[in-house]
Amino acid sequence: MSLDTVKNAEQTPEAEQPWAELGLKQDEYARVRELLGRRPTGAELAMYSVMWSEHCSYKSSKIHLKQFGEKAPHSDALLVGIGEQAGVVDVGEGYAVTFKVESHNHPSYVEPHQGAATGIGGIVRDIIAMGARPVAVMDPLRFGAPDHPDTRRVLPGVVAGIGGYGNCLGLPNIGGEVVFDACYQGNPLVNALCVGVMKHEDIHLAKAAGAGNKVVLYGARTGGDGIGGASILASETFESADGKPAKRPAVQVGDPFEEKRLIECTLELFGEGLVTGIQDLGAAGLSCATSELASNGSGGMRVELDTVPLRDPSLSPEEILMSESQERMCAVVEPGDVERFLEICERWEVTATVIGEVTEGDRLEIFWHGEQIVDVEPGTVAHEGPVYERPYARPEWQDALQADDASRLPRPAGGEELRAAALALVSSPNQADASWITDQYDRYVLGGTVLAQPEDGGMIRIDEESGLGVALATDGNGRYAKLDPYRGAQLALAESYRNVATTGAKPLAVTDCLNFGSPEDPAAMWQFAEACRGLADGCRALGTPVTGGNVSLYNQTGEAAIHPTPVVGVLGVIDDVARRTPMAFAEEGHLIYLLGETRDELGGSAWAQVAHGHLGGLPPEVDLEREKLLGEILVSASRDGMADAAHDLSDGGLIQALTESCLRGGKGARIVVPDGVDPFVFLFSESQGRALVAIPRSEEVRFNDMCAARGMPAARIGVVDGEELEVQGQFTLPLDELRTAHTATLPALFG
Amino acid sequence: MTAHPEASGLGRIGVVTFPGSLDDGDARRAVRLAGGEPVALWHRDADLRGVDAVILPGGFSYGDYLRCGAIARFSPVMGKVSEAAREGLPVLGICNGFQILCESHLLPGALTRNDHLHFVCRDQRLRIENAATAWTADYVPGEAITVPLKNGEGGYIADEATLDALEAEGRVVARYLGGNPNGSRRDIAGVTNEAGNVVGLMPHPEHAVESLTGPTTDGLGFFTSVLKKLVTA
Amino acid sequence: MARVVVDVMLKPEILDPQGQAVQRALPRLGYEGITEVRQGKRFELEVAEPVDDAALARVREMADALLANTVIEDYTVRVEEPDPAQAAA
Amino acid sequence: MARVVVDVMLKPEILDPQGQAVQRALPRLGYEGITEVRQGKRFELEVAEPVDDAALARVREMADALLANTVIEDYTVRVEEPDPAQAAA
Ligand SMILES: Nc1ncnc2c1ncn2[C@@H]1O[C@H](COP(=O)(O)OP(=O)(O)O)[C@@H](O)[C@H]1O
Ligand SMILES: [Mg+2]
Repeated sequence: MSLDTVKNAEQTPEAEQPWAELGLKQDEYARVRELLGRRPTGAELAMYSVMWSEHCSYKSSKIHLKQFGEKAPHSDALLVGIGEQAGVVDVGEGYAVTFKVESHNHPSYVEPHQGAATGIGGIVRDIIAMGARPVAVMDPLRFGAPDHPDTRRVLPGVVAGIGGYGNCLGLPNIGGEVVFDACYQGNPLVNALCVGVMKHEDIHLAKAAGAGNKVVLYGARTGGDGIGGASILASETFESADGKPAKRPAVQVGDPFEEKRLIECTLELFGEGLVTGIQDLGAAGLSCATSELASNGSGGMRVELDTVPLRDPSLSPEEILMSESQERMCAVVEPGDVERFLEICERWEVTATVIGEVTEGDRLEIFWHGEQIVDVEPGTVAHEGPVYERPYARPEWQDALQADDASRLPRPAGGEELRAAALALVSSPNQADASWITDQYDRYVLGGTVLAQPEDGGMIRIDEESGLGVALATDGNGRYAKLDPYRGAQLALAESYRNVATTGAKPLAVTDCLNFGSPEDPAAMWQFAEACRGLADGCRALGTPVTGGNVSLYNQTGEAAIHPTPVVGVLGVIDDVARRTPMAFAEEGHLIYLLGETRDELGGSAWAQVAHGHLGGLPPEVDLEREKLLGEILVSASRDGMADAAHDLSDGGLIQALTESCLRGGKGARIVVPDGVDPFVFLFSESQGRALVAIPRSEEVRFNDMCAARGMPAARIGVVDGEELEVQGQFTLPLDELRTAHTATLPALFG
Repeated sequence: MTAHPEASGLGRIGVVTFPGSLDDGDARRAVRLAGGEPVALWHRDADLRGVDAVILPGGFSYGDYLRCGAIARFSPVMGKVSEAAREGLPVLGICNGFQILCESHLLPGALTRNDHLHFVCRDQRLRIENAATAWTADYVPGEAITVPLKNGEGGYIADEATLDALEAEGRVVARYLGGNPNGSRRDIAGVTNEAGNVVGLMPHPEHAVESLTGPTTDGLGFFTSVLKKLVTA
Repeated sequence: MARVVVDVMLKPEILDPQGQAVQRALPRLGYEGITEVRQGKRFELEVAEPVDDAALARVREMADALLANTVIEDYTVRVEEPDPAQAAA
Repeated sequence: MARVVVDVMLKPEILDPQGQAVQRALPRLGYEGITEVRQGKRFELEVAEPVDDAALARVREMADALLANTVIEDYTVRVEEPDPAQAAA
């Protein structure tokens, strides 16, 4: 077996290289040769090919994502903006919070349990790498048709994976989404969000500074995980001893116990000030960690690759560089601190090895048994990947889709039909109670969970003395985005923002996971471009900057792409979590107010889907000024103790929100349809900028005055009362019947 | 027990952290809220630092990969805990801690995979059956409480003779109400040893000590019980 | 009545955190000299009819479809001779 | 180097929900005629030294102390002949 050294590459410029198999385009390979002034070695080729992949380089999405920075609203709260592994937001009292959502879609289709588990593992390491203690996770999920046999394979596996990993790490799961739609059949979306807390002074960035500092790799030993691609290199250019390419697993298996020790160990290392720079190992493993650490710092880096502890001794150096073995971190440590660093790792039974050091120059140099196999300028690997301006075009079917308005659909008339439609809606898989899933997640661990599913947002107490806390929600509606991707992205933002404000927290910042089809398809690329534009404009209007996120493209089987699915996470802050507003109607006699305006807006609605299997027309209008005002009203109502409960209106409209608040509190409601309003529209429309609040009678005047003074439409529509949900003059639904309908669906499908 | 140099008086309750413990912080908070002084113990400690009682918290010690609690049982600190427990030191094992106590044979029986095969997290009603143990004296016999339950392997199991003996000797500490969440024999949620100082409990009282973060504050009684006992001892 | 045993193990190249945890624990308990531990599953199936080739083929199908996750696991199927001790019990 | 296999099964009188779940799923997948399924664990231990009686006795101790919970589980220990296919890889 011959080693492809730098020297060898210089001497054999014409050697054939499997760049195409590794996913590089011809011009990309030519560019690598140009950057190096010679052909790359096998190891260099491995590094460039993974780092220049769509997943790592964002080559198709970069030009659109730029807007998040360019259009970003000014925010005093932003401590670390877009571009780091995760953004950092100032939440006051010296605390900073970092949060990010990421996708693990494809791996979760191949092996649902492990794919979803390692998705949680990856996002949690991102958060630790910022210097923060992870405090909660969330899991926005999308599956194919609920009754499709493959959904029975994917969903239980994904849920068990997320639960198995997150529960074992001891991170409460405080929210997420479950959406079914046939468009996700071969492309389920498994997004995962993690939020972490630190003190301002603890923010750590991924950079390697200070010549002579040591590079320490710690955590799991490196195996052949996720390097299907790299084994091409091993087999084609460097045959293994017996001439056969070794077997390399395409599936990564997570070890949450290893990650738990990694978290505790890393936090102790931070606590003792032993970490100068740090990077998690995720996609592209060591290739990514070494090149990013080196290019973000001032100096160069030298790595002795044969010191990397291996799980599989047959790995070639190329494979070691590309391995995506989970539960690993890479730190830069001052020489005097190395001993203590290793001691703490030993205490947590975490394997730690010095694999190299920061050097004077500006090169990343990697050696294997004393021979140099990589000599590159790290920035060319990490940051100077190709950038594409992919062609995009509004698909020609868009007009027809928008013209196919939901107003043509037959609507229920009269109490009996409305009642049946209500039951059908609240028991449909997308609107049904998700506890079959969420009961598999620990929401209590760490003792800081103030709100969790099924509340509008999850809320975590940060400081036990002051009661300072944060709230988070994630939302996305692929049906809306399919009808209009620009507006769809803003609708996702608006809903997430509204969910956070409903809990009483003030929305501050945004993270997003953009799940789309193939960037090589101009229609999908147009959806992507429109969604980015919509989200960037929306964030500017709401004053909530995007701090980070993730792009997942190629969610497509053949010609069939998923609905464009921008998932938006919003983070808010609340001074005292004791002031939180829950969603439950808990007190008889409280007055139910509907905030906002209801219009005849049923395009893309849950009703259109449930009653008619229909998707067409335009989604509801967005008015971000109104969303902002609604948010202020909800936050004031919480702070001043006016509202006893609040619940935002979103898919499913008023009837869905009433059902959830009644069932949560175990109390009924008597509702009056306002004069001149069509009962069907009143109950089922999905007009935005609305929320329900329950107000004690003693607060009614004050609450009304506040709404009037600020110009917020507020209508008293009923009262919390009894054991039934009654829409006067229309129908009555006993809570027991409602509860059975709402809760039986998922257990029947998956139990 | 011999006096320990660190002992500052009564009410020092040790909470052991094993690799993979998760609810150790919550257990310490519960001790604090109940008026005691929590003392962090590490699994490699070969000394209990003179604590007056020990809590083995919930979590996934050693990942719970082999069997829950099977590996933690062999840690140095457990050697000391076992010794002290046999001499009467109050010990409470919650969830994973209960599993460790069974694996250590400080309590009879074992905990097996939930009969529905899923991890379950929910607010669980319980009936306190034995209000005479070191950890339940602040409850009234028959009192119903609600505390979180969260586990994947919470089904209590023992042979019929053992179960009969537990019932006859009043050693069932708590029973599930409103539906058995995991297939536990005879709805058993917790048991005690003959002396009543060692209690194992599957649900999590330490998550029900503040109304803001728990479903109730019903769990506080476990911690106040042992603290009172220490004062009057 | 016959018993067919299906052994399901993670493929050799797949990380086995369970086996690792056991292996790491052994020296602490004073057991040295075990260089690797892998943990898998064992299924014992009681088959009503005589186990001929066709029956074995069907068990193999079951293993493939349900008992093993062939993305990450391998399995073996074999007939087990009745253990006289068991049979007596 | 030799491989010792430890099989750990729930005692017959102990309910096995995992095995039951498998058994219930089989007819739904079209497999009839399996009257019972029990699911247990299989451990493969690679032992550095030759496996003589003393070594086997030690593995038995490990099984008793750690690999099985004898309150609810039984175990068997046996040496496995090296699989030639594996050995070559
Ligand atoms: N996969 C999941 N994991 C955790 N929580 C979830 C998940 N799916 C839904 N939830 C929770 O269930 C509740 C209802 O979800 P949803 O109807 O999507 O809320 P909303 O309409 O307010 O966004 C929310 O609290 C949400 O966080
Ligand atoms: Mg909501």
